[in-house]
Amino acid sequence: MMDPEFESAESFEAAPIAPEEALIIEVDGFEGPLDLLLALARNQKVDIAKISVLQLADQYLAFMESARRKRLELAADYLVMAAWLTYFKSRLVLPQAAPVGEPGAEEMAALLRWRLARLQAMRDAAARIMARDRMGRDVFPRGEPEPVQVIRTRKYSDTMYDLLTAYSRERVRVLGHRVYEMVRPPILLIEEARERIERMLGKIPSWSLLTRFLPPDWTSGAKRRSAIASMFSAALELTRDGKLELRQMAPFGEIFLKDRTEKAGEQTT
Amino acid sequence: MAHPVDPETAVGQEAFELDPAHLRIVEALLFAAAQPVDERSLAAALPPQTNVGAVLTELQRQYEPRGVNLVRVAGKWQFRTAKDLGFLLSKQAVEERKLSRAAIETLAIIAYHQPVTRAEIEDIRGVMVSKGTVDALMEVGWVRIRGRRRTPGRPVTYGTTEAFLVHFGLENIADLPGVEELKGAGFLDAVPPAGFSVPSPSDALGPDEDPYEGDEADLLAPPEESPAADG
Amino acid sequence: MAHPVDPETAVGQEAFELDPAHLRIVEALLFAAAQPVDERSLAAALPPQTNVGAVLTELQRQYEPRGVNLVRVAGKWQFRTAKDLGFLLSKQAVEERKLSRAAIETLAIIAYHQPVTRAEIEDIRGVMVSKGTVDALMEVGWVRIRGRRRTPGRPVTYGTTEAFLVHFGLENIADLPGVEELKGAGFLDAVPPAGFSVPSPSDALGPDEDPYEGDEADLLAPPEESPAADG
Repeated sequence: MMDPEFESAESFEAAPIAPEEALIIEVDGFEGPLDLLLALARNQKVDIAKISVLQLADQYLAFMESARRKRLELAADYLVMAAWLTYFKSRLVLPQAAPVGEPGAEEMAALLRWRLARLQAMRDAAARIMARDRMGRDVFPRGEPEPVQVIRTRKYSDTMYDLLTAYSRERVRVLGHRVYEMVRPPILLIEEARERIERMLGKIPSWSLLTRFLPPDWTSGAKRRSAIASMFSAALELTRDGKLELRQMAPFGEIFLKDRTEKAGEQTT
Repeated sequence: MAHPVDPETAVGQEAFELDPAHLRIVEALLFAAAQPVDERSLAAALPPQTNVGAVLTELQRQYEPRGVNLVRVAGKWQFRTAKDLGFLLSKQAVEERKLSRAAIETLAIIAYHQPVTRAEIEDIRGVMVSKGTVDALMEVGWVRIRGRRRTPGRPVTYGTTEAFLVHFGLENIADLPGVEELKGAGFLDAVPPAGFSVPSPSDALGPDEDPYEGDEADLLAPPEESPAADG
Repeated sequence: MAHPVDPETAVGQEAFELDPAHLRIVEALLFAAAQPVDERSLAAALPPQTNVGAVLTELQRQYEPRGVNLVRVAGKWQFRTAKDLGFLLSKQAVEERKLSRAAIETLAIIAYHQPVTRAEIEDIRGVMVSKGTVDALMEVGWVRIRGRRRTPGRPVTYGTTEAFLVHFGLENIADLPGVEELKGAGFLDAVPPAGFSVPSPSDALGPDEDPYEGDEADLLAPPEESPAADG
């Protein structure tokens, strides 16, 4: 099943944790998919640079599956990451099938390791900053300053924060009077679907299932049907605009989509 | 020939029998205190049996020739600027103030919606805006009259000044964040009320705006030099 | 008498002429002012041609063993209590607003990657920036809007403030802990190794993005009139 080369590489590392074991992790504690992946990675107890991405992908996908069973609402970010990891696994299984110009499994694994290592590095840096000798906690300025001539003193202490808070508060207050609640029928607007896909442009791995990108809470019943229809229409529009490619292998078969913006991005100024 | 600083006058160079650690502690406590400190409070930070009076006398002696002196006021101790250097101090402390809520809101509307007339500010805020509020913002130096609207009555239009940009740390009035950015930074809820939009403010003269010629000649100063975005 | 100090020999040498009167003046000014003071402001109180840097270096040396130290923060100078005495001054400690883990992480990303857009912060953290993150950091006064990036959408860029440097006792941004290692590891580069597609919750930094290069001249219209305010 697996490419022998990769199997041997992966088996160098800690034995995969059974999916059930990884599920003790609660979604509430995590700030997004990368945070979750980093926690899973730390469970492997090896240097992030040497982490088994296959094992990580399995754990992550198992986590997603359990969240789905528990009907937990996961943000779109989690789904995008799941799609990416699924694609990674398919690359691992069929390395020779990688289309020209698309990353192979090794590249993908290296990228994920890099992102996890970067997040960890920034967390460590944050801890180092917060541990410094801080004014008002560890070191103190003169407690009884005397006014000095050479120092320009500002007359007003209003800040950008005050200005933006005032503006937002004021506009919302005035407009708030004109707002009324509207009960929404279970219809995903095409604009919303389009916005959703557009937000993911640039991050959709090659050929992904359209249904993977349904908004959370729109994955069953009438809402699912509306969501699929709108996502498909939006995908068609984006295909017309040259931002996506669509593919359907057989009538009534699954619809796949592929991002075309990445290449475009590299060429423009 | 150059000669080094006399070690006698340098703080910390003296030979004294007192524990330098105690001097350091009293020095730091007096420095950070917001008002004069009594000896009992200082003693509480030192080991029992420490002669606080001797520590203070030694500190006072060390600081005596310096720019800052240790003085005793009403039985308590405090650091003060040396008397002969009083000329360095300004007579009056400037108390930092904040604009009133009405004023900062009006300022924010002017910043985002410029060029804007007073009637338009009232329309956006949904309340009467007193002339005093706009006048006060002009007095602070953050709001100016930009021009006149080419509409009946030719009302004056308001905008922000270079001083406004400097104070709020903007290089350019167009750098004010838009709706998405206000949302992203957390100033607005993810779903703002219907009809919420933010104009893109600009320094450039609006299409229906005439430059302000001024009612009084003294309002017309020579054009400013190129704006320097220096904090 | 006083001849100009050769900058070559002045560096690291104490054998040049320092007027004790100058030390006293700088000492008094820095003591009196609670906030950090820049060298230009100090120079303004001294005779022309005074080597302010040498005065400061000497003062710093004299205070080094004491309970109060002279430190350089945000490119300015400030007297602070010695680091090891913080425990004595807990009574003076200001109650600090507790920042969320997300806000602290975001602060670090802004500090090391500035100028940085919200999309880039989201790319690094792998999650959308939520309410109470950037706005909370702006409220504390550690983060500011720096400008806009010269890319489609012209996103706002964020950076840290002088108050951030002062609070954390940093001379400048290059003084951030571990900045060199992070740079060496490529973690501060805007883009990951080329050729990768990145799953991320928002627009990742594309290869078509230019670093922010200050204000854009084309957006800065020349002032049409003098600011009428503040005569």
